[in-house]
Amino acid sequence: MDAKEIIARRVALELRDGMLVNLGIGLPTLVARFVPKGISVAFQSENGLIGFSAPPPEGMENRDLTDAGGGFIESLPGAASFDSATSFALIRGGHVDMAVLGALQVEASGRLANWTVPGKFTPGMGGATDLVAGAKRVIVAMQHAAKGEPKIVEALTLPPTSARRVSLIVTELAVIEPSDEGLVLRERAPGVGVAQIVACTGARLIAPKDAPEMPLGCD
Amino acid sequence: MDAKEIIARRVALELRDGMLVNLGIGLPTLVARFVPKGISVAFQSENGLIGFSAPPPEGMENRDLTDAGGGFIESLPGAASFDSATSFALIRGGHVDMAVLGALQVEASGRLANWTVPGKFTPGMGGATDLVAGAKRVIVAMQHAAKGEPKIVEALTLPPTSARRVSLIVTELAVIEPSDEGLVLRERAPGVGVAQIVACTGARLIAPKDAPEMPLGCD
Amino acid sequence: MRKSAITAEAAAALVFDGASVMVGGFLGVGSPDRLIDALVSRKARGLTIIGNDTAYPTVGVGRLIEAGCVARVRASHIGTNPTTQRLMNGGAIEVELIPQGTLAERIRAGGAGLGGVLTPTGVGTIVAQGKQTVEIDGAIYLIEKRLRADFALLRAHEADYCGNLTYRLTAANFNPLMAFAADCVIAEPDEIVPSGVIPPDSVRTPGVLVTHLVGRAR
Amino acid sequence: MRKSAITAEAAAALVFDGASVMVGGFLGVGSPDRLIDALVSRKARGLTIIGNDTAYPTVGVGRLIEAGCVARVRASHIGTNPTTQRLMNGGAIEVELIPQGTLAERIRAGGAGLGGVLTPTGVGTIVAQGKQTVEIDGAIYLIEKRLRADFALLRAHEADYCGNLTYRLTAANFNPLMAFAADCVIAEPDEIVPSGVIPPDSVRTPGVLVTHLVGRAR
Repeated sequence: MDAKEIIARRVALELRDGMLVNLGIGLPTLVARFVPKGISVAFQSENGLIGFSAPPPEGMENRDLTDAGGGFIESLPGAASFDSATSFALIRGGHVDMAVLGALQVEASGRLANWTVPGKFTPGMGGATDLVAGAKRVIVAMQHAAKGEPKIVEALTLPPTSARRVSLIVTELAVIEPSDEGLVLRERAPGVGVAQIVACTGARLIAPKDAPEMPLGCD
Repeated sequence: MDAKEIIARRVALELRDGMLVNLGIGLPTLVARFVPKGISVAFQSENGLIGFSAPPPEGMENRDLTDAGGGFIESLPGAASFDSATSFALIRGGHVDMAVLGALQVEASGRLANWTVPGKFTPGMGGATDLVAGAKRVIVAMQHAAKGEPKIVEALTLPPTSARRVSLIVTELAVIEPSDEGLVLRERAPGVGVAQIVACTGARLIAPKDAPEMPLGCD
Repeated sequence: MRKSAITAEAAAALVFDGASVMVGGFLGVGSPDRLIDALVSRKARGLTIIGNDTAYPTVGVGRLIEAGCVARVRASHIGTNPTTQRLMNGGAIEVELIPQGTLAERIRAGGAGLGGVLTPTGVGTIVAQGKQTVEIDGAIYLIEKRLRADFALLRAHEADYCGNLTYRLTAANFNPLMAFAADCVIAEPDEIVPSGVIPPDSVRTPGVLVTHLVGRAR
Repeated sequence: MRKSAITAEAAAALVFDGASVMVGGFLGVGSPDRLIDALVSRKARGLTIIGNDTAYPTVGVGRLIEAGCVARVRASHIGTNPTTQRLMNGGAIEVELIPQGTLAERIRAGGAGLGGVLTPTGVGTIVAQGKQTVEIDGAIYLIEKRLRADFALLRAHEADYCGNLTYRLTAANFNPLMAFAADCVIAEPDEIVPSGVIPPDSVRTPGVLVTHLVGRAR
């Protein structure tokens, strides 16, 4: 199981029956593959659709039916399509129960940065700033480090996406919950020790020695 | 020809081909009967429809298809229906070319009052405040006096509907245009003299002695 | 995500006395008549009704007024209901009149997570009293605050098992806006159809917004 | 009110150099491809493009960037188009990045006669720089100003002779909003049908908003 699958599987366990969920482009999209048995969730794509899965059957792609990453999707019975203002009314208005996003950095206070490395690469915020402002729960799904550098830092060096604290950080090493007291280690990945997590984290971690092992959902 | 018909006929001559027009409840509704030959206008009803006429054929009434006064209507081929936010986006956004409203009073500056007689009767503004704020042209269609009292007054005694000056006032006696200089008499009704109009008007009128006679559209 | 339908009576029991309740409809057209009947039957009291108007004494929201269910009204127009007028003048009902387009935008803002809207409507009139104004590029706008409610009672044309709604002609009016702006959204459709019957592009209110569907009378 | 259709070339000739142009589409899905081609062919220059993104170098708005038609971009995301990124970093194109939901609301406000909207999105970040804030019932909101353009170029699924438009699935995106917010609205439908073929409840953009329809290629 690679890092991305660990992350996607663990995030999927945060899903609850009946939720409306927005998955960001890239890694978060994988979460859809691991929806736990017996629960039913609806996915929203911010380009204007609720109720889809991917990919569509080969040869059945429709040029007017894609997700927010531009990939072809299949609408499901009971799907609803709408324009961008309505889509963000859903997002900003708190109608999305959970948003899963990638991040470049998350800091000790729980703020994330994910849309610009000033002077280097600025893809833009897309829907991220609205999702972080409006979704009921915001989960960061990201690898613990990038090129050996911790992505969880004491203070952001990149511009924050929102002033809001995210609900949970899930990496291939740990589940970390931002709180008033700081970042709390909630779970460690199978076979990963607390010391290793602390060493790979650039911010102070409230790390109980007996942090339980991450469940990953069994198939 | 009674007062209402004179007013409706004269207002109808303000219609231009291709206009989107909103007619208020009551007298303004009559304007639809006198659309000049050879021009095509679309009517908007603020409860959510463009493209209708009234009444529908007997026995064909649909309970989900009425105008803003609650009367049954007939949608025409090419009609479009929409919710109240969209309807007022059309109105406030300047997409309605002409609104025709009744008034309780209009004052020398061109402001109108039409939704409350404080302490006596307050039907509410409905869509009037938005129509006066947003329509490209606002035409007041009303009888010149009520119970012998002039409705065109030097200064409103009722709360104004909007700070905006209306484009034109059409009564059974005269066509009057508010301007920076004040109210200008543009036309007089057939058989009505300038002196009579001045006598029935409670505000100073800039009244050229040779004001032309009102055209009323011939069938 | 499939929903199951409840009765109008069960829905009316959820709407507690004193609640703020958005009710769709324009002079009764597009109002949820069975829900209104059920509220009258259960003798609801002290409701704050938010809607375009109070229709007529025997129609739509007017029946709630007539039955003594209502303490407060926020609407754009009450001129068609003499009872509302009388109760307001007598102080038995509190009425706040709001320009129709502003009412629509305030409800939309409430559902869309916006604090409010900036509108030219009402500037320089008594509608502006007590409200902040902002100048933007030389024009003055009123700050009109978001509006939300405990409940939204909607009438729809079709619903599917997922709660997706369609509306018909001028019966849509405020219903699609209110679907976003209440904690509990109860929709009374004319018909319920299986998921997939309403094409995605025909849905006007996504089912995720609908808390309860009122099923057909049994 | 019947319209007559014009060609994509005639439409592109209306879009003057230096104009501000809203273009519908999301990564090219729902973008008016024939209009974009015609603008490239006529070598349009100095355009300000307002839209969600700049798609890919060979797709949608990306082709306008690639062909040197664009001086300025207002979008929520440019990460899929390396050319935009390169021209921005080199100073050849000016890019203003706007949160996607804010972009949608600013365009909607521009079309709806509102001065702007009050949004929580971006509060406490660089998005808020230079913008007014307002406190409403204890929460802070940014004042985000209305956005309008000289032209809106839309892709629709069906149009009828009156200009009424429908969209399909995720190809709607910004198109219905832009239809309200430009002085000249040009729609490129996949198909044109007689009036009455699109039922009133299926219309997503009332034809009164559409200045020109682009007819089928001849």
